[in-house]
This record gives sequence, structure tokens and C-alpha cells, in this order.
Amino acid sequence: MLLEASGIVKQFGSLRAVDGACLAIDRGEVVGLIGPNGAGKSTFFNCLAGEVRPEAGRIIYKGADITALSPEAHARRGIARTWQVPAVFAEMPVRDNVMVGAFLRHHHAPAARRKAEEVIAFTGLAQQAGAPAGSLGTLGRKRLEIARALATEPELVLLDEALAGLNPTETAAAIELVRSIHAAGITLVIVEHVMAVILSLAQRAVVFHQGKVIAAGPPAAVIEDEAVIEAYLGARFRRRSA
Amino acid sequence: MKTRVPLVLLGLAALGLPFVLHEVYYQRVAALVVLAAISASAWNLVGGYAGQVSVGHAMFFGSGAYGALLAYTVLGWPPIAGAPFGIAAALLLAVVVGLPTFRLQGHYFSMATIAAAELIAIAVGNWKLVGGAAGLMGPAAPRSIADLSFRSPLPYYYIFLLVLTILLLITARIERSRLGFYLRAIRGGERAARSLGVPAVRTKLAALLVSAGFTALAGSLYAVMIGFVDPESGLGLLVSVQMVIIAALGGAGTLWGPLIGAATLIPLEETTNAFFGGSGTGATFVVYGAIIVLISRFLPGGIAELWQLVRSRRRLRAA
Amino acid sequence: MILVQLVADGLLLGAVYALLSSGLTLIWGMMNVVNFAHGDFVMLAMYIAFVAVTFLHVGPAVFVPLAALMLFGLGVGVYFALIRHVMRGPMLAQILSTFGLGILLRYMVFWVFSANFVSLPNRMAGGVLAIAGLRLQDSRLLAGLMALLLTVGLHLMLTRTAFGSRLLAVAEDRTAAMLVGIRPDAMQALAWGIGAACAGVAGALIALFFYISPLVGDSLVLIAFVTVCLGGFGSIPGALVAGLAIGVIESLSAWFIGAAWQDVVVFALFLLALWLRPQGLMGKA
Amino acid sequence: MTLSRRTVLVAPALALPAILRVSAAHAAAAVRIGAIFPLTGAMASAGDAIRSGVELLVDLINTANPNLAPIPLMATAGLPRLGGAKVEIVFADGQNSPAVAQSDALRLITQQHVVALTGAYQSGNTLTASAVSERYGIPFVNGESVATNLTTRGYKWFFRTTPIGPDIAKLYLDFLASVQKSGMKTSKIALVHDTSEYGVSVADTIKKAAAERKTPVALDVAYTNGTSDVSAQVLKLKQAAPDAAIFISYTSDAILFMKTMHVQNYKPPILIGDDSGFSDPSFITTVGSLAQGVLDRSAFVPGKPGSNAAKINALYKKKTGRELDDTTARSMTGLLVLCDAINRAGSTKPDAIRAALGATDLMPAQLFIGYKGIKFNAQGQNILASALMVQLDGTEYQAVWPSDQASAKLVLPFKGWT
Repeated sequence: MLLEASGIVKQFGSLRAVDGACLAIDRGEVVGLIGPNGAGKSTFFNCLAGEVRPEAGRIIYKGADITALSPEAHARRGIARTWQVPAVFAEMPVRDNVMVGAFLRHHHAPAARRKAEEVIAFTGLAQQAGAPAGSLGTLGRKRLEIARALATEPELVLLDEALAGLNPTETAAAIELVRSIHAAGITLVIVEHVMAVILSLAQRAVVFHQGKVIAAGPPAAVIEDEAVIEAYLGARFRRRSA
Repeated sequence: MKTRVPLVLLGLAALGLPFVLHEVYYQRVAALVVLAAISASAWNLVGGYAGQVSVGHAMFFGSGAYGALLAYTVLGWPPIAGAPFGIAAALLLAVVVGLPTFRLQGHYFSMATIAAAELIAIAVGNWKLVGGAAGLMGPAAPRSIADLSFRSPLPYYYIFLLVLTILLLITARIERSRLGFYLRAIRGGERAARSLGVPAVRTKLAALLVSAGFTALAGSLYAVMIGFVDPESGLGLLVSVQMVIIAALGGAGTLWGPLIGAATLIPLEETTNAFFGGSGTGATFVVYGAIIVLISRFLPGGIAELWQLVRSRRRLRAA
Repeated sequence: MILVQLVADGLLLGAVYALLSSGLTLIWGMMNVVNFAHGDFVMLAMYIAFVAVTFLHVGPAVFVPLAALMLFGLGVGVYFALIRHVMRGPMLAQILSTFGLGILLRYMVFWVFSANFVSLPNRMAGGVLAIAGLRLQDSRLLAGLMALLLTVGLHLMLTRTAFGSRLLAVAEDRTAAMLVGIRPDAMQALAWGIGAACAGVAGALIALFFYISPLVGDSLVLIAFVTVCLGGFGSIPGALVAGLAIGVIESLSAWFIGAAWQDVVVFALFLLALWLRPQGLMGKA
Repeated sequence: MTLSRRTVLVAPALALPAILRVSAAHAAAAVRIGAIFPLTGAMASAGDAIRSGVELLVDLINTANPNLAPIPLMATAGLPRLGGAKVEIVFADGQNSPAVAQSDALRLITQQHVVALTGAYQSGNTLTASAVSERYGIPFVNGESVATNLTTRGYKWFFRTTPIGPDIAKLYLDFLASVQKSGMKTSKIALVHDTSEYGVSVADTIKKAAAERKTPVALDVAYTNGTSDVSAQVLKLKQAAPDAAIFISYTSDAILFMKTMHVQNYKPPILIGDDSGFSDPSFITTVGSLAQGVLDRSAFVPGKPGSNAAKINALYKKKTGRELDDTTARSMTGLLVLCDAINRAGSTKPDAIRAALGATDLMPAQLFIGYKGIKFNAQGQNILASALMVQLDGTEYQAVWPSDQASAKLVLPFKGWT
């Protein structure tokens, strides 16, 4: 067991965004978090990343309680994330963006630079390495986010809609990238709207509804689940597959 | 290393400048340029690289200035011997003020730093033990060379130049190190930076400590040269604003920006004051204000942007 | 009794702060731009009032709208000539430009009117309303009333009108607003115009009971910045509440602790408040 | 590339001397004196008034004005002992900054080659500017800064003509004692002052002197200069109901106090303003109608028609449209003493001017200000400096105490507004 979250509760004002959600992730898994807008999957995701501190529940990572730790402590322990709206450092060159991540494990600039170059090559950003991150397009920014996260040499990467807003060709390329990350032995949690992505990438899908996990299992099985279809997937999935 | 040549030339020009400017008044202006460049460069670490726009750096400057002159008035020491006290006080202030305010974002941080600095300025103005509103005076006449009281501005110029060089070397070092990358990452987006393992508060505090220390040293040097400090000239809002303006005008978050800003703004201030000051019309500040507006309008990234424009245009032509 | 008078004076002073802050917080909230020239906008309005009274012999019924109108024009002009361009730059460029603009305005007035203090004739300050031992100056009551009206008016404009929702849409997301057919430039220019017009109303009213000089903005505006920040940037009701609170705190601390320390009390409480609520009293998190 | 980087950095600094040299045009044979005053910033209103006064005085020195004959240098054109050389004033703006005032002093001495300096209004500015003149051995005559430590620095080249703190405290306490003798109670004194160097230092000397006379100050109200409201301060006065209130305030606050006292309908029986804010002509034009009968410490009163002071005041009024205020008159007196010394020295050599300054001995009749004369002690302080109490009647201050110098009768209690 790499990570185990149990009984997570997070309240925003009168809205209970996450209401006792549980999730366990094994080393080497690719887990997809799905659910309609407002189902609480993003808040849950942010709890896993340390960005949001839950009011109740525990998150155990590699045997240690990380529930109350800061985002930077999560990064140090090997949990990296990307952002739904890309949060690249626009004024810095692509290479320097990645170096910020690389500095986590390599304290000296030359080593960090070597690590960054390696990750940049792996993510296919070599062409743009010297350009300011602000000049990148959507795909470039998403790649850069992933590259930055990988540069921290994580064991677990949390991808927040890393593929949203891409066209079909770009999506295919991005799926390839995620596959190769998984192939490199990194555990992945993906929040995604696009079901095709979950179907082709995830080994297990976890469905959120009203702050709770209502179903979990192989994606193909989950989407057949009557409860899931009724609660949420029905209309949307039919429209997408049509 | 092709960048070494201009650096050496710049260094030589700085060392030789007084031989070109052989009139003492220009030498004084040169010394004031270097002094302003020190405090603006120090501010730049926090305000420029880390993007935390402090408008309260006068509290550190004032610590240094008061430290120096208190050492003289209370202990009878040469003022410069009080610099370590001033720096120590500034470091303490940096921790006390920095830790709670660093959790504020953007303009809230700026306003909080203004309030903290004003609070200190008023308190010092009402506090007789540190001179109160009347301020503190340096030695009326030099007792020994250690008082650093010179008729010529040249010794000050070279002392300031030495400090500035050290600060620029440290800044250049930081710029290329992990700390420098982390500072720029925080400017680029604090949440994203933290998710990459950047310890935001500790990083900002580290930058603030270096910044506060050098700002205090600039304050001590100011007090030694001017021989007087009062709450307004040492701790006033304009002292902070001057640092912000100089760094922003030259190019915040760049190594040379504050220096360019100081080399532009201080001679501009002195020239307009020399030309128009006596007229009593306020033309000094009409010109001064107009130039600041024009630069911000056409070069929002500071004068350093001009250099980048030239460079990119040249690259275009080469391509 | 003294206490009641102190609180009343504090509330009237607080209303002045709220009045000064209304335009500032609008611009701040709509565009995330700090207008460091705001105090000088107020100063300009005071001189407009002075010139109108001295040369045209008119009363507040004329010079308050006049100042609002002229400042509106100035605000729109400043937006197109300056702010539109610096907004694309970093936050520092905005500080630099409005700070420079403030100096420029201040010393242009200085050039024309000299540094001397002037004042509207004392009769313009109106009488004194004496009720139950309380003594309140008519012109200050008028300023307080206008502060309330402006606050309510601006708040309603932002929350209840189509124009307000367009303004907020631009503030939220410029590109998205453009996609639904809103012209951000026109909206933001109007925001600047309205913000400056608020400074115009504030200046013209304050001129009734305050002195006028080219540097008068300095003594008024720092607390206005604190007010806006304490209220939460962009929160118009917040500025009113914060202004009134600061006014009462100043008045009471001047009495109980000493006027020399009243600003220390205000700044200290302000820092404490920010520490507890980093987004201001009524700001959005 | 190397060229452009260097140019960007160094060009502004190199261009400076070329720009500045243009301004250093020399006028032949004139005696140049540097005058540093705050011509911009928060103190500019005072600096502006002084500037006009200095210009007037220099005009009078440079032309023959026999009708002002008792005043030195008036009857002749220019400085007679220097072959009628004209006096030329080079103004500099000290702003509100001791560092700027110091730069000004250096620039005036080394670039404009002034033979002496005067100024610089704020005590801090005077302190730093005179430190430069001391290092360069150039005489510096100050006519208006009151900080005591200016003349305790052991400086050889610094002279001051104005009365300072202890003189002022003595004046007030003597005045109040004499009023008490006439039957009005004056034992309960309130001090209202700002927390500037000026406000605090004058308040402290008064407090000390009052304590020594066993009539300690009953109420001490300190506030910050440039405040936006003084209601609480006025309420404090109103509640304490002192016999006499002494205000040590700059112009903006003085105006605000009068307006607020009017609103609160509070009039202390004796209201004394300590010069500065209350002497500013702006004070009279803005709130004069609310301050009828306010007493002011002043060394200058226009006095009876035909007196030196009345004539100078008339000339000033003709030039500026305003009454000559005390601070300006004190600054003018400092400059007059300096010009007189240069003339007596018969030379522009610093040592000669300094010797002549040291030997200064002017009689009251030679002045247009109410000093008992001008005579410097070893520290450079004028030991004959003094002031009187004046009272506002209409738009003019009249001398009311001491009675031998009075031009009008003291009217008490304070009338304020009608």
C-alpha cells in the first residue's frame, strides 16, 4: 500500500465538499478519479497533495501520517502534482521552470540542470527549453507541468486534468507521455473528465458523488455499474461516446 | 566567457569615475548613486526576485542609521562601529515582521509592510532615548580616522563601491543558486512553487534576512556620510518608496536593474534640483514625476527592458 | 457625554475616510491597480472647489458635481493615456506610474497655486448642529451622508445593474468577458472615471471643512489606503465599515492614549486584523 | 554588445557634469550668497514666504533706499566697502531632507562659489548643511532654526541670530506672570504641540522652565503633524479648561485647530500660538476670522507707521500681497547680518567675513525686527535675540507685550469669532 486515505471530510462554509471519502492506492497503479462537477474529486485531490487540510480523516503515505503536512513536505516525501489551470512560472525559461523541481533532490545548480535536461528530453520539450514558459501553448504548458513534477523525482504523481483542453492529436500524444511515466515505475492518480483517457490509462477508476466514493474498480466495469450510470455517468457518457 | 569583458570594463569605469568627475559635487552625486544602488539592490532580493513588494524597507535602513549614530551618542564609538548593532536589529525586525506578513499576498503584503514601518517611525519619533523627533547627530568634527568623517566624497564613494560590489557578487551567486531559482519561482506562483517542494516562508525569510542586513548597512553608511538621522529621513515612507522606485525603474528582479535605476534617478534628482530647485516653482518634481510616468508607460519592465529590446531586435536582424 | 461626542466625532472622521476610500477601492477591486495618485485626485477636486468658490461664487450644489465631472474626465484620460499600457506590465510598473502621476499632479498644482494653504470661506462649512449636548458640524454631516450614499450607490451599481456585472466580469476574466461581447477597455475606463469621480466628490466635500494645499493628499491618503486594505480590496461595504472603525479608534485612542500615538494604535490593530484575516474584513479569500 | 551595455550603465553618470556645468554661469563682481530653504515638500509654504523676503531684502541692499537709512546697507546701492558690489543670492531647495540640504550646501560652495551660506529652515537641514560649510571654512548664518544643539557643536563658522527655546519659554512665562498680576488667572497652563522636532523641543523647554517656576504645565497634548482631525485634542482642552493654552503647531494643524475649536465652541481665555503656524500669512487668510485676539510669539511687528518694520512690511506687501510674517523677518535678519558683515569685512575672504561676523554689534534701531540687538557669543548664538507677544486684530498682528514695545493694547480674554 503506497497511500491510504480514510474518512476524509472537508467543509467549505455550509457545503460539505468531501464527506468521508476513502481511497487506497498500491504502488505502480494508475488510478482515475471521476465524477460530475462539484462531486468533490478536486477537493479530495487537493487533500492528497497537501494543498487543502481536511477537517477529519487520515492520509497515510508509506506508513507515515501526512494529513497535516504542507505541500512542500508532500513534495519532499515524493508526491508531485500538476494544476488544472497550468501554473507555470511564465517569466522563467522552460529549463529554469524544470530546474525549480529538480532542485528538490539536487541542491547544486549543475546537477539540477542535468536532471532538468533529462526530464525535458523525456517530456519532449527540448526544442523550447530556452523559451520563456509564458510563450508556450496549452500542450506545452501541460507538458512543462508534468516535466516540473517529474523533476522532483516523485513516486506518486497527481495529475489534475492534465489532458483537458487538448485537441485529439494532442491528447493522443499526452496519453503516450503518461504511459511512459507509468512505465518508468511511477504511481499515478488522474483526475479527468475525458472518459476515454480513463479507459485507456487507468487500471482502476474511483467514482465520486456528493463527496463520497460510490464505486471503484476496473474502468470498464465501473462504467457498466448501474449506480454510477444513474448517479452521474449516464447522460454524459452516452453523449461523449455518441 | 564573453560576459567578463564588459564586467571588467564596468569595474574599471567605476573605479576611474572620480578621475573624470573631478569636481567634488559630482563625486558626491556618484557616491549617492552607489549608496542608493546598495539599498535598491538589497530591496531587489525580496521585492524583485521574490516579487514580494515591500514598501517598509525603511525600517531596516533606519535600524542601520540609528544603530550607527546611537553607538556614537550613547557609547562614544565611531558611528561605523554601530553598524553591526544596526544590522542585528534589522535581522531581528526581519524575523518579527517577516514571519507574520509573509502569509499575506500581493498588495496586502505591501500595505502591511507600510504599516509596520510607519508604526516604527512614529514610535521612534516619540521615544526620547533614541533621539525622538529631533533625531541623532554624528560627530560634529572627526575625532579620528575611524569616524569616517571626510571633506571629500571620494572615500565614501570607494567604501560604498566596495559594499555594492560585495552585494552584487552575492546577488549574482544567489541568482544562479537554488535560492535564486526558488525566489523567482515564488514570484511566478507561490502555490505552484510549494507543490514543487519550495519551502516558501523559509525561502522568503532567507532573502529578507540578506536584504535587511544590506539595507541596514546602507543605512549605517548613510548616517556616517550625512552625520544626522531623524525619523523622517531614516524611517520615513519616502525612504522605502525610493528603494522601490529605483529598483522598479531600472528593472526589478534583475542583477543590474537597481544599479541602472540608481544611476538614472539620483543624477536626475540632483540635476533637476540644481536646475529648478532654486526657482521655487516645484518644477523639480514636475520633471521628476513626468520622467517616472514616461518610463513606466513605455518601459513597464524598467530601463533594463530597453537593453533586452535592443538585444532581441539585434537577434531578429541576425536571424 | 464626552464619550458620545468622541464616538460621534470618530464616526464623522470615519465617514471621511470611507469617502476617500470609495473610489480607491473601486479601482483597486476592479483592476487590481493601486492608485497612488488617489490623494492627488482628491487634492485636485479641492482646488476645483476653491476656484469655483473664489471665481464663480458658487456653492457646493454646483462645485461638487463639477468636481465629480472633471475628475471623471481625468480618470478616463489617465486610463487611456497611462493605465491601459502599464496594466500589462508587472505590479511594480503600476506602482511606479501612479506614484509618478501623483507627484506630477501635485507639483503642477504647486506651480500654479504655490505652496500656500488656502481654505474655502468659513461660512461654507455651515453651522453646527447641537443636539443633546452633541456638537456636529453640518458640512461633516453632509460628508458623512454622502459617504453612505456613495457606498450604497456603488454597491448597488456593482451588484444590481447590468453595467456592474459587466465590470465584475471584466475584473474576473478579461478574455472571457471579451468573448461574450464586453469591451474591457471601455469598462475599465469607466471604472477609472467613476473611481476618480468618487475622489472628486470626496475632495469637494472635504474642502468645506479642511484646509487646501498641493500636498494635502499626503495627510489624508495613507489612512485611506489602510482603510481599503482593512475592508478588503474591492469590497465597497468593507471600506465603509473599516473607515468608520478606524475613525472611532483614532478618536478614542487620541483621547485615552494620546493623539501622538493614535496612528500607532491604528497601524498595530490593522496588522493584527490582517494577521487574523489575511484578506481583509470583507474581502474574498 | 559590450559597447551598448557599458553605455547604458555609464552614460547617465557621464552626461551629468556636462549638463550641470551649463548652470554654473558666473556673474561678474557680484557677491554670491547661497540660500537653502524648503521650496518644495511639506514646509514649502514657509520656504516660499522666506524666498520672497530674501529677494526683497537683496533688492533693497542692491539699490539706494535712503528712507530706510538706519538699517545697514539700505542707503547705498550694493556693498559700499566692496566698491558697490551687488549681492546675488543663489537659491537652493533643501526640500524636506537633510541629505538634500547637504548636497545643496556642497554644490553652492564648490560649484556656485558662494562666499557664505544662509538657511536652511528645518533644524535637521541646517545641521547637515552647516556641517559642510564648517568643513569648507565658509561662514553660515542661520536666522530661523531653533534647535539648541546647532550652536553647541563647537563650530567656528556657524552663527545664529534667532531666539531659541529657553528665550521663548522665558517670554511666555514672564508674559503670563504679568497677566496674572493684572488680575486674570494664568496658573493652569495647557501645552498643545506636534511631535516634530520643533514641537517637542519648544514644548520641553517650556515644561522645564514652568516646573522651575513652580507652575508646572497642567495638560500636555501631543499630536502628529499633518493629522486629519483634532476633535479629540480640542475636547481634552475643553474638559481641562486651562487658563491659558499654548499651541506649538505648523500651519496645517494650526488651521485645523481653529476650525475645530469653532465647531466645538471652545475658547480658552488666553490662546497663544508659538510663531510658525500662527505666523504664516496663510493662517490669517484661512482662519483669521476665527482667531481674533489670538496671541503669537513673534519678533516682528509692523508697528507704528514710519518705523523700519512698517516700511519693510509695506514693501513686502507690495511685492507679494501678503503681510510679512515673523519667520520670514527672522530669516531676512539673518541674511542682513551676513551682508553687513561681508561689507564690514571689505572682502569676500572667509576669514575676514567670519571676523566681521564675530564683531557684529547692531542696535535695535538698525533692525526691522524686535531683537534687543545682534551680538554673537563664542558659540555663534545671538545673545540679544528676543521676542514679543503680538495679538491678532483684524488681519494684522499688533505688539502687545512687553508694554514698552507695544503698539496696541492687550485685549483679553481671547475673542475668537463673532
